Amino acid sequence: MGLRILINVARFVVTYVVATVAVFFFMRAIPGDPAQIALGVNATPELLAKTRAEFGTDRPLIVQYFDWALGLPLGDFGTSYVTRQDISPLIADRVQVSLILVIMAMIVALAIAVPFGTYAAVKHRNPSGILISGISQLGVAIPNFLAGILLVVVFAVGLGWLPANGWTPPGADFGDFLARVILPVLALASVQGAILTRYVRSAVMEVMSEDYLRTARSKGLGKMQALVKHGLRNASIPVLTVTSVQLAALIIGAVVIERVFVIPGLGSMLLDAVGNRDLLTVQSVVMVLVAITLIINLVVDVLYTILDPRIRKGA
Amino acid sequence: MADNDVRSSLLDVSNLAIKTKTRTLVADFNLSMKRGDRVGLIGESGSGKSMTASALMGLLPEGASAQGSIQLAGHPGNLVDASDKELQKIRGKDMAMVFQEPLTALNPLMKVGRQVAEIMTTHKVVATKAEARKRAVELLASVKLPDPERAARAYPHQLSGGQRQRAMLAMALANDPGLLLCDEPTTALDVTVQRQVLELIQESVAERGTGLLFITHDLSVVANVCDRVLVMNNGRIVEEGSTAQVFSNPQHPYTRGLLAASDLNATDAEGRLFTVASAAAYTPPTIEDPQAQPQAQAEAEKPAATAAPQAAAEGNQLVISVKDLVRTYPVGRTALFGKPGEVQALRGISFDVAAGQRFGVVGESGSGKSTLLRILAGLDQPTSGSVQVAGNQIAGAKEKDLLQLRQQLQIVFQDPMGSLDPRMKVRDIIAEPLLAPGQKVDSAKHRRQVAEMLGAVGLPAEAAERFPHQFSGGQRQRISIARALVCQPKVLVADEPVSALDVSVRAQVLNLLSDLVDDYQLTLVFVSHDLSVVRYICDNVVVMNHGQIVESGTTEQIYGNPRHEYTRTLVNSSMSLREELASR
Amino acid sequence: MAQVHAVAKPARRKLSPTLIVGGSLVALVLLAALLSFIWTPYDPIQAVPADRLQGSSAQHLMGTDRYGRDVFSGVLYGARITLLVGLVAVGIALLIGTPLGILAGMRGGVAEEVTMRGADILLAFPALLVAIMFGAVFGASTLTAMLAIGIGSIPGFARVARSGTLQVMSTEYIMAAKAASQNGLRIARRHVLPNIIGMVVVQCSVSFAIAVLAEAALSFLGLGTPPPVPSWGRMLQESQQFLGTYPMLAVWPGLAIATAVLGFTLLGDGLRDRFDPKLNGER
Amino acid sequence: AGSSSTATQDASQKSSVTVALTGEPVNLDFTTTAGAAIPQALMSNVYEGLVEIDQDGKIQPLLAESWELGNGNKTYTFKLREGVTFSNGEAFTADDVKFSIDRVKSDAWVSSLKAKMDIVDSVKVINDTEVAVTLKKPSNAWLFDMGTLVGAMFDPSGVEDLASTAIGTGPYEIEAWNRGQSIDFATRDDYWGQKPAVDKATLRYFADAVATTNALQSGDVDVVYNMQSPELLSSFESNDQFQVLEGTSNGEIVLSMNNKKAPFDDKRVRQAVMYAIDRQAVVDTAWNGYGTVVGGPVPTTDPYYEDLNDVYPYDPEKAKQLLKEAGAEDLSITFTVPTRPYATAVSEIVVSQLADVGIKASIESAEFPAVWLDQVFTKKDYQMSVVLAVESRDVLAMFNNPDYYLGYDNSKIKDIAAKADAADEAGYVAGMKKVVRTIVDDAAADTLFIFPNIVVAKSGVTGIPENSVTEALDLTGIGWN
Ligand SMILES: Nc1ncnc2c1ncn2[C@@H]1O[C@H](COP(=O)(O)OP(=O)(O)OP(=O)(O)O)[C@@H](O)[C@H]1O
Ligand SMILES: Nc1ncnc2c1ncn2[C@@H]1O[C@H](COP(=O)(O)OP(=O)(O)OP(=O)(O)O)[C@@H](O)[C@H]1O
Ligand SMILES: [Mg+2]
Ligand SMILES: [Mg+2]
Repeated sequence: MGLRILINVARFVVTYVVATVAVFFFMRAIPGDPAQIALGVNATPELLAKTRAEFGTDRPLIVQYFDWALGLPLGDFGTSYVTRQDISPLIADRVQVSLILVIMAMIVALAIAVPFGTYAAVKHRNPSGILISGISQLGVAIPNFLAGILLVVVFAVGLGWLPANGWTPPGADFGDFLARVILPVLALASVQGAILTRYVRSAVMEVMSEDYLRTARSKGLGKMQALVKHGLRNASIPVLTVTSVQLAALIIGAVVIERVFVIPGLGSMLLDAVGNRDLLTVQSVVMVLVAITLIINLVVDVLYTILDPRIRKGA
Repeated sequence: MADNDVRSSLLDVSNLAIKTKTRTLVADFNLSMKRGDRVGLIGESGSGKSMTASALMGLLPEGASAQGSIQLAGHPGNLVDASDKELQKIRGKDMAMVFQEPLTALNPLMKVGRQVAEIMTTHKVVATKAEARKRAVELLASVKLPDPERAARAYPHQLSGGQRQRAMLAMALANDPGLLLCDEPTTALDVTVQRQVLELIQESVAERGTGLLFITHDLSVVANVCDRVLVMNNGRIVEEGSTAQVFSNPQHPYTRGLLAASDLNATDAEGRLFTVASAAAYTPPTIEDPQAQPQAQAEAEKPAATAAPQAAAEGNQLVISVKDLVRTYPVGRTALFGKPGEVQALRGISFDVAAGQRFGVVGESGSGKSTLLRILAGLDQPTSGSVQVAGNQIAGAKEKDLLQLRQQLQIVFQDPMGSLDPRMKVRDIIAEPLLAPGQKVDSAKHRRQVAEMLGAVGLPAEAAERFPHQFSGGQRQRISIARALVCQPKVLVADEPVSALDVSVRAQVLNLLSDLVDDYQLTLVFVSHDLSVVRYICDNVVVMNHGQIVESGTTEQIYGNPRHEYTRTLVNSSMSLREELASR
Repeated sequence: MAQVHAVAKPARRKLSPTLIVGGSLVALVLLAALLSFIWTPYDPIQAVPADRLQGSSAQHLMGTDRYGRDVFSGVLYGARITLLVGLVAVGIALLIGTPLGILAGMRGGVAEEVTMRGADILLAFPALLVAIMFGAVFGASTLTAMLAIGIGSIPGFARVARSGTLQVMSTEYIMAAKAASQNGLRIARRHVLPNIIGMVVVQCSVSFAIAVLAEAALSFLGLGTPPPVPSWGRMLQESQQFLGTYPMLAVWPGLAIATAVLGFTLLGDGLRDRFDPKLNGER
Repeated sequence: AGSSSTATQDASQKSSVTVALTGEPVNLDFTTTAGAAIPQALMSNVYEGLVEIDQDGKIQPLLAESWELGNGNKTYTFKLREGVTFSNGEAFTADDVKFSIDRVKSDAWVSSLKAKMDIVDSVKVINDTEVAVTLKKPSNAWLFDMGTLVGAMFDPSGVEDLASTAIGTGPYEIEAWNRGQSIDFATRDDYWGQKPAVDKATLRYFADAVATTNALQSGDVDVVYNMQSPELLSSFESNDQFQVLEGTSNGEIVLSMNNKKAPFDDKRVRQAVMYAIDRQAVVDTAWNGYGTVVGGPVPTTDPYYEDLNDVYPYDPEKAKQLLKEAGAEDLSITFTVPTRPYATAVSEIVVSQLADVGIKASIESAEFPAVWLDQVFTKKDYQMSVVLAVESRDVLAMFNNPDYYLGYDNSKIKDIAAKADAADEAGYVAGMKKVVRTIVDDAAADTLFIFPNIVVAKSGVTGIPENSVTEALDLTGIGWN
């Protein structure tokens, strides 16, 4: 198990380094000179030169790369050309927001998906089970921003129950935080919940046909008892895989919801930075996103080993 | 069971029928059992044995439903109509079941001890969880698991197949059920382990006066375990009676066929195994005269197959010559770093096979038989040692050097379905060896060759246009053999070619193989864990254990007079119908 | 199994309702896209100020938008964009991911490690992220959206192809083929590909659904097909401001997206059931 | 939010106001960073100049009580207000004026707008409250510019970290800046002038107009300023809980034609476009009728404004004829449209009107600002574009520079403009009118309309600056009745 983690960490590092190279040199292909953009209209050549020197964009690319990449692991992302401020604390704020939003959404989604998916699997021949899988099929087909817009129209603009948008950190005013986080979390969770419901359903159906469930029933356990005691943990393994993939995709995928709900998360930071051609910020946000994805994979791998004793054998 | 009368009635099944929407799977099933009865239920694959057992447990798969009546002692009313709630109280307490696949039948994520304890806590026969755990360890000890404490703490994958099956048995016996159902509990096990598990079942059942319903397709096992037999065919009981009576004097042709085909010690007038078709001429074993007659019969008929190669072996050159063959596999992922473990599949093997020999390789699961075959076929490279096949050195050979070898050596595999590409037509499958690089494609000639081979293995010519899934298991294995022989190899290696087949089909395939080896003058290397099969078809045998050859010699020497300790256990563990009946 | 001839032939099995519904929805979208090449009721780009914001009528089945453009024409044309994006994206992922996956599955060792790490890296760059970066570098366009979604879908194909290949490679018929002196390429073509094609087709369908959603999200963010070419995502985005007054403007593109995604997911599910070897047997 | 929180909101309504905007500042330093968002938030609220521009576009005294013009109209002598302090406690003196103006001319300022101070020759401190600024030549524009961001007064000890700290003499100081969300302003107790009506003002930033009105409707904000989606107004206009104000701004929606590139290097083709476009229809369709059609590149609040609509009335026939004369029938052009709501809205209708006279314009979208700035503005690689020119009094900046992206040949207006700037008030106005007329006659660009400053607010909010005359959004007067 130790070796397995070690290997994964090594993979993490290699993947990450390759990603920094890819991202850095890709971003250099951006048309438009950051100095020009920072200065805006009527920038004079002298001013441009001066600003380039200030940004360090007049140095060779390779120097710029190492300057940036070596700072990353230390949490030093450099100073933005556009905001002229240290990027790290800004990203830290955004990461917090994104993680809170996405993790809450995932928890809610799982809270929807596990019971409903299980129910739909157990009752897969009953109308109620078919109804649930039908609804989840529909849910999957709805873009989450559409869900977000509809939620705002109904609950904020129409009924006035909740604020339409905005973000309050939980530390500042927890009540307000909750009020504001409900709709975006619901928007994300409803669609994610539908996706996960499908996976839970098929995982549970798969498990239901396993021999050990029959064994459990032959011991005198009821259908549900057997499923809960023996099936769910087994079913959780494929569901965990999907959840981790979804979670990673959601951190950037939430950008659409961040836009709809005016939430200062990583996604909107990235979009704004792209709009401002804030190269360093773009690169850094991308690398943070990549790191989060890789960390999720790492954590999930550890979870697998905890969940599944067979993995230690290297299955 | 406060009932002291051991012989009181236990189970009464009458007119049990199992149906799906479209089919009747089991019909007219009647069974009456007393306490302590040991009843065998035999029949071929798909005859409805498992369905019947499931119906008794009230665990029929979705889509299948039961009718009729099932009465279990101590429970008023018909179990067929009982609600799941009522059945829950019975399952695992008054009636327990052991399933065939010991790995998949246990929850892979739960420690074995807990799984055993669960059956007790579920029925609240113990007060506390701690006590259940303690009892679980005792039970594991009672099924003779070495180090039961450790076994209780282990996950299923950390136990061997036999150990897992013992754990299953411990579980089933935990609450002293009146009725124990065993559905092919030893099919997945090695012969030595099978013997142990069977003995254990018998012991435990006898000790507790438990009624046993034992399902199997292996007649010798039934002869070993049961005192009464039901023979099932196509969902119906075709014959019923005491074991001795049914096996020595079968009334129904199906029973006779089954007996004939599973008896590898008996051959017909032409020295071939009996098949269902030729069973009429078969003389069932008799209890009065167990040894002499059949044994003699087998000895008498065999020379037809054995004499010739024996003679050939002396003058002919060696076709296969293996020296100090070692193969080790790294285990765990081939990681970036870290010291991977090793499995020594072959630990220095040497043997020779002369042209025309029928060379058997026996040994238990994991002893390295398949690995050896793969190397012989040039599909795998030895770690060290030398392997000469038909004049080709395999060790260290390049892919193109092996082309020559592959024309001379072909393989037949165990799984008749898995060894045929499901998306290819039979014609393309059989013609595949003809398409080897360097050979020119002549489709008309190929067509002819394929048709010829189909004829040789007894399949109609139109079979060429069909897909593998449109054939039965035995037919599929014929296709496999046709493919192996189409390019007229010198050597045919077969890896458990009949292990996945029903007894009736097994006999046909073995006969076919035997005929073709003669017709095409092949050298045969035949791998099996089933001693009786090897004994029938081979003239020379090596016995493998843990990657080593522990003994080698002619079939007669090995079976008649095993010298090595392991060979002896192997020979003693394997069951033959006649011996089992004799030893009753 | 001996005497029981396998009667269950995949080709003869009845079409499942999932497959029928999914197939019909996809056909509907396909039809709309094809139709848009030969005919739309109005020019989907031409603004007609006099006809702004009309409700559904005989002239304008789905009404008109703020510029007086016919929404129905836009929806038809949008189907073309959606399918184009999906087709190219899935095509890219299919053509790159599948061979890589097969290679990884057949070769193992270094090839596998490299391919799978590559997939890992790509996996850390979801389509949306790639699209945002592409949008930044090359400007937002249909092409960048297709490329981004395509690149984002590669790992999925590589993984499916690899696991399918591993399964196939462990079968005895591959052993038999090797014993029959078939070389790697031949085995890949004759045995591996035909046997994993089902899984790959399912993956295509699933990826298509994902591509439709991704395209909508990108257009919503202004990173997809630029105006004035109608795209469902952007129609939805533009209709946001009319939700209070002309909600139907949002309903139509929303419905179109849902139809396409639902169609492709159902189709994928149906195909999966059909290709699933477990279900192909006796049951 | 339940009823209890609504109640507390009512109580706090008297003392605070939240204004919704789109487009957040990237930092707080307009001396080095371009863009309208920073001065919008900071000018008038945190920073003040010697003069300010009122709602009608007139110059009014602010930190200078009065000034005199001497030395052949070249020297302004300002008399400064007394008792003014910066928010860091430092007193505002003539030294600060010299410091601030000199700083604009120094390297510290990298904004292109610093050019507006090029005309300053010297700044002399006479005493603590008097300062004399001498120009190189007389200029009408300069004093106006002093009311914009280049005229902002800084304290020498308050410029260390302009990107995140703003220290000025204005009524507010920044209490908190929640990046990605809002800037909170708190009223200064020691402000020299009339204290704002509220203790706290917040600018909240949104991604688009829909989000701002959603926030207004759910009670999160009190005012939506410079609303970018007039389509959303209908539900507010009919609701008496809200008020809708339509002010004017100094932004012109300019349909730019590359005067140096075919086909628009031909005056007749440009004129044809002027005739082909029904500007009122553009406003009606693209911006729901909000906005003023003026016919020239001058907002109504500028002193030299006049209605020039009759120069090129909507006349598609004339347009076709001109195109024929120019030999440019069946013209196909590329229309590079920045990704802004107004631009996309306008482009769709412009394209269809051009089509009516036989000009086939295909839209090519350019991400704004990055791509548009690079491609259109800097590289001048375009044929037709449309953009909102927001700077105040920018006619000359746009047209009196042949290197500007419009590429207008300024030989005809150069001298008139120079003379006007040096003349007295009346001469300035007359001269500039002449300049503007020349530009319009030459069809240098089509000013489609003057961008409206649309404000939606809760009905109780008062004192909202309706017109957006400079970059600043002056929060000082906003309060509750
Ligand atoms: N879930 C099911 N639904 C419908 N039919 C089934 C189901 N499972 C098995 N069958 C069918 O029921 C018949 C009897 O199957 P059963 O499993 O009882 O045979 P068996 O005698 O136990 O064979 P084996 O020796 O292979 O285990 C077969 O024809 C099989 O195809
Ligand atoms: N590719 C492989 N990688 C690692 N270990 C292997 C591999 N193939 C076989 N082994 C190991 O080598 C040993 C011998 O395996 P082999 O398949 O030759 O046994 P076998 O005698 O054919 O057994 P069975 O009767 O179960 O087929 C076993 O311990 C097996 O686990
Ligand atoms: Mg069975
Ligand atoms: Mg083997």
